[in-house]
Amino acid sequence: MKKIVKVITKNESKEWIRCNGCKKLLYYEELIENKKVCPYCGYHFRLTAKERIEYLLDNGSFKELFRNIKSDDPLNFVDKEPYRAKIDEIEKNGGYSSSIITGEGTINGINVALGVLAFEYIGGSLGAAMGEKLTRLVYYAIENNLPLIVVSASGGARMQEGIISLMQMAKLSAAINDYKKNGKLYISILTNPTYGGTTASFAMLGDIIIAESKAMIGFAGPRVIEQTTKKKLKEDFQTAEFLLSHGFVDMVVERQNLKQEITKLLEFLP
Amino acid sequence: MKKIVKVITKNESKEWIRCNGCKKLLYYEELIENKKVCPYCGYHFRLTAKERIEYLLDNGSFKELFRNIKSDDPLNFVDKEPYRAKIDEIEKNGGYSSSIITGEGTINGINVALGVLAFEYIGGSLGAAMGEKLTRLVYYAIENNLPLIVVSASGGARMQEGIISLMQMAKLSAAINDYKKNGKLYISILTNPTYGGTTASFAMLGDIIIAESKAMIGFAGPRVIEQTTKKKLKEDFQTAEFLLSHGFVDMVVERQNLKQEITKLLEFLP
Amino acid sequence: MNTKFLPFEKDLEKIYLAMERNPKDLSLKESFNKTLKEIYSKLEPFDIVEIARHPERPHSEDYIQSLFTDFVEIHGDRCFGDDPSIITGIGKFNGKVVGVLGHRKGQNLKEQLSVNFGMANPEGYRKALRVAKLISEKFKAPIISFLDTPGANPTEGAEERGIASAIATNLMEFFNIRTPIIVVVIGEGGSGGALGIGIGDRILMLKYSIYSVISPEGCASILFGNASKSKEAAKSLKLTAQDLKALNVIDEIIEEPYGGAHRFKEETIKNVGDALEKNLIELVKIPTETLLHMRKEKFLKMGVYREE
Amino acid sequence: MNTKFLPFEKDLEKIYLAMERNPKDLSLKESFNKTLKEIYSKLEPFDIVEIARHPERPHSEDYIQSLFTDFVEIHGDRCFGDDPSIITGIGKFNGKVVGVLGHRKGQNLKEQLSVNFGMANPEGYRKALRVAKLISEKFKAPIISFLDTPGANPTEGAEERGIASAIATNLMEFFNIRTPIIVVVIGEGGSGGALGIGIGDRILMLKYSIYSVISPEGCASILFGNASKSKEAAKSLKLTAQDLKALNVIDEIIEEPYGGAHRFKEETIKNVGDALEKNLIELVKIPTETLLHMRKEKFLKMGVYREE
Ligand SMILES: [Zn+2]
Ligand SMILES: [Zn+2]
Repeated sequence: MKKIVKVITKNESKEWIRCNGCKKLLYYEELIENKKVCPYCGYHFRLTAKERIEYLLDNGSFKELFRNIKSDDPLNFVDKEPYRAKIDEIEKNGGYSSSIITGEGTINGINVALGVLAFEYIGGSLGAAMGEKLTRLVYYAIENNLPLIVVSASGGARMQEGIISLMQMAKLSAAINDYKKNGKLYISILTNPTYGGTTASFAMLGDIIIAESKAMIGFAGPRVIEQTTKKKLKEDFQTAEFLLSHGFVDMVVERQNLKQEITKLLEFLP
Repeated sequence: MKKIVKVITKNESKEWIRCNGCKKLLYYEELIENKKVCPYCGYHFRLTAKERIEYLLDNGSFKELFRNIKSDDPLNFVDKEPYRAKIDEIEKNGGYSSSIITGEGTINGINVALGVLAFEYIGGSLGAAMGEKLTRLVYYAIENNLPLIVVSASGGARMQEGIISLMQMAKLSAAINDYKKNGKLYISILTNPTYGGTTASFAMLGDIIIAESKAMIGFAGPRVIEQTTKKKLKEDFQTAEFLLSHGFVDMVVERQNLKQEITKLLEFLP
Repeated sequence: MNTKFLPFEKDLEKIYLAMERNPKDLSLKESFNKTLKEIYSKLEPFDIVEIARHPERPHSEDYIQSLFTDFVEIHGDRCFGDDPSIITGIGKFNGKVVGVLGHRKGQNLKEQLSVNFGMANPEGYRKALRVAKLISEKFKAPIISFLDTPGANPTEGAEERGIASAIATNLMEFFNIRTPIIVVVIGEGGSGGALGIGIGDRILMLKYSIYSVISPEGCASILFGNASKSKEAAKSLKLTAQDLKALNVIDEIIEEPYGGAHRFKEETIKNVGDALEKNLIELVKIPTETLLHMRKEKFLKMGVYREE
Repeated sequence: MNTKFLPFEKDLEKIYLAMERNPKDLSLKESFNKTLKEIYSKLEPFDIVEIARHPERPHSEDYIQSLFTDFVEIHGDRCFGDDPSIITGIGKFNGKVVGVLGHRKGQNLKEQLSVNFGMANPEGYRKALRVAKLISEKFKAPIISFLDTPGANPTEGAEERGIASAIATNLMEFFNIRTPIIVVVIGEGGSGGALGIGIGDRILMLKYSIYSVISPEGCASILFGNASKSKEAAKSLKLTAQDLKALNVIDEIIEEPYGGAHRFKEETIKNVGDALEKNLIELVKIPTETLLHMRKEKFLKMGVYREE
């Protein structure tokens, strides 16, 4: 898996990127080929939702669903700027219209329903559009008898949607309850970072929960906890490995092995 | 509840008994009237199965069941003496034939199926006779639509019945599983002491688990644990109150209030 | 009536102090009541946040004591501990058997500390689920859940023992509780910590309680970049009972006298009791499968989005 | 073959040492095999206890490695921790999907320490139940459980976190697992700690494994008043596979070569594999409700008592 990567020390260019883990400079093209995992220290760079889909599904197998569901502004929320202006602008600039991509595709030939949170859209936060898209995906998976895979990357609730965002936790839990009662397999994949209302609802409800190596996962953020308790946190606090040893994830997997491990599980299905 | 008890310091007589808790001398007759709870320190003296039934059920309401099931000697077990000689001798001297009394009766007018472990019969240990009697009681309760109450007082498995004793844990758990699947209420009452295979099977399977104040309850005995870990145990280790704070019993009740608390629960039943 | 006055009650406090100096001046009493009504007729959202957090506001314990008889507290999650921040039990409400869940906030500093100001640990949520199952499966009784927490406990211990997992499990499993559930927000409905015992068939809210995805202070600090913007944040968040009713997130607002529940405990508790009685009567008539279907549909339809 | 010799193998050890001195003397090899067979033909119960505890005896990990392909280990109880003393997962056995549970004993001192010599904590039993449910409900696959433990962990922590409750819950809930379960005692079947993952449709036992309510040492110390009476206790306890078969507690004895599994790993593992295959084929044919009824009846009828 290890690749030869030239390291320059003078100047960073667009083609080079500094690793957040070991601080070495990595050649971007080769980092991409390595699924954005640092070949030196194993640091997992954050993926866009589209990259994630590309790495997880068989080439060209993805069919997007429920793209027509888009963020709205239930509270007419205004902080420094109106929330509506923010979501409109992202859309106008060719970005997403919600913080999740939902659809169907194959993993080594096996059909799955797939939802991938887009951290690049307002921190992958849980808004009503995500709630609706993921809910529809869940029922789509029930109707079409598909395993359900959701890849999380989220800062938590969408504050700008206030109580409506909070209620998405309940809504998605209700949907997943229906899915599970149908005896179907839901695999939840936690990537860096997964926090707040996302963790405390669908992300922790997987029949099997897989965390990507070294991903940060929790409910309250480390800063809030340090402010509250006035104590320094353990070094591995809220890492994937920490959650594994505390019994909350079934396995921790390196990104390079993720597709293979999921394939094994899917092949075990009757 | 507090009673006037004369304290003598010279001589103990049959009529006086020293409290295991506060070491005061108590007048036996008055101790009995106080349900064998020390009026000074609240120490709960151990009860015989018959006393327990008397304190718990309405006067004269008890009808014993399955008395014909008696201990046997599946292994032809011999330690310092043959096990068969031991059980025969207890029986010959007018004692029990197993470590549980099972039957039916009323608690403030409400019909219940009741099993009471007899610590005075080989430490209330879980032998095959107890397994069979309690199993029959469970199915009797299902058939007759009765709440099930089991009062435990037991050192654990009946070693002299070897693997047969161990299997009673499985047998009773199977029976209670059937009982619970019928949607019926099983109240388990833990009294001093409840240990080993008794705790790790039916005693911990109550829908509601009530522990008598200060009762010692655990799986491994404190001596075994101290020998293994070479550490001194906390003062309240394995007390009813310890189990309450660790989440394993629903409530801790003083013996004087036990019948009343159970009555409340039974009256809540549909 | 030596209640702690809230910041927006300055005028009221002045009159109150005058009343103490001139106890025989009845016009002052009249003026007090008039001012109270005036102030409470034009409360800002953040004023309501302060009322909802008033330490003398009746808490779950008060409702349990006043509205239920023969209450038996049930302890423990059968796994790790017994969290005092959530009280669970069974008792009789107007003669009918009901299960009760509620955040416990405590009445004085010692109690507040012992219940961690109502911020529950994972074992609290696990206990609540266990007891809800017990009540519904064995006693076939409806469940009443009182919400009043700043939020789940934000500590290392809570994270280590899976606060997110515990809340998530409750959000899912409460849809499988086969008896009616009435949720009442009586004070602070703080985020996931509130919602963790907040799934139900009817969601009621006291007039001066709040329910929000984040505290106004937290929101101000994160989105407004300035913790002092709590008042603006409170307004933006739409966290009052009136807002939530308009958003169709709650079913009913329970009336609360001008002056707030902390001034009028009995009246407020009676209002809550009446609302519970009315809703219980309606809910127990609904066949179980219909009830569960409606509960699910209620939450499934929550959401405001564009469909283009 | 530099295996640790057991106390009853003194004669064998002598020949072995002679063989080392005269490696070309083939008669010694013959004599070794003859003595091995002689010794193993008249083993006392306590000898079998020692074989069952031999550190080089194949453990759950060995069976998993040899008999299963594509094994995926599953971790955690979703409540407190991940107990390494019990391994759980899913894999393929002769091409068929199966779930696997097993005590983990470790192959060397470091491993033995890290898995606490196979003495599991409450979270281990909770993990086993969670995984058994997952396997049966979602993968509809049978479960194979390997028993090999001196007993549950006798520590303050295990008691604090409810070892008795965890075992009791398993004893009950495994009767609700809706796919076949085969239990194999491969070494030490130590009391409740073994039984906690020991409920199944078929209970198989390797010839030189043991299954007992208490260790011979514990029994000697309590009932014989003398810890040195372990051999007598072992005899009285009827803890060998042969005894248990006679008592109808187990279904089948799996053959083990003279010399024991620690000398003949491959052959022993093959025997276990064959027994599993045969029993699996039989069990998967049984309709689910019949299977569950038979599993229950199997344990309900265990017991020897007088009925007069
Ligand atoms: Zn790096
Ligand atoms: Zn005393």
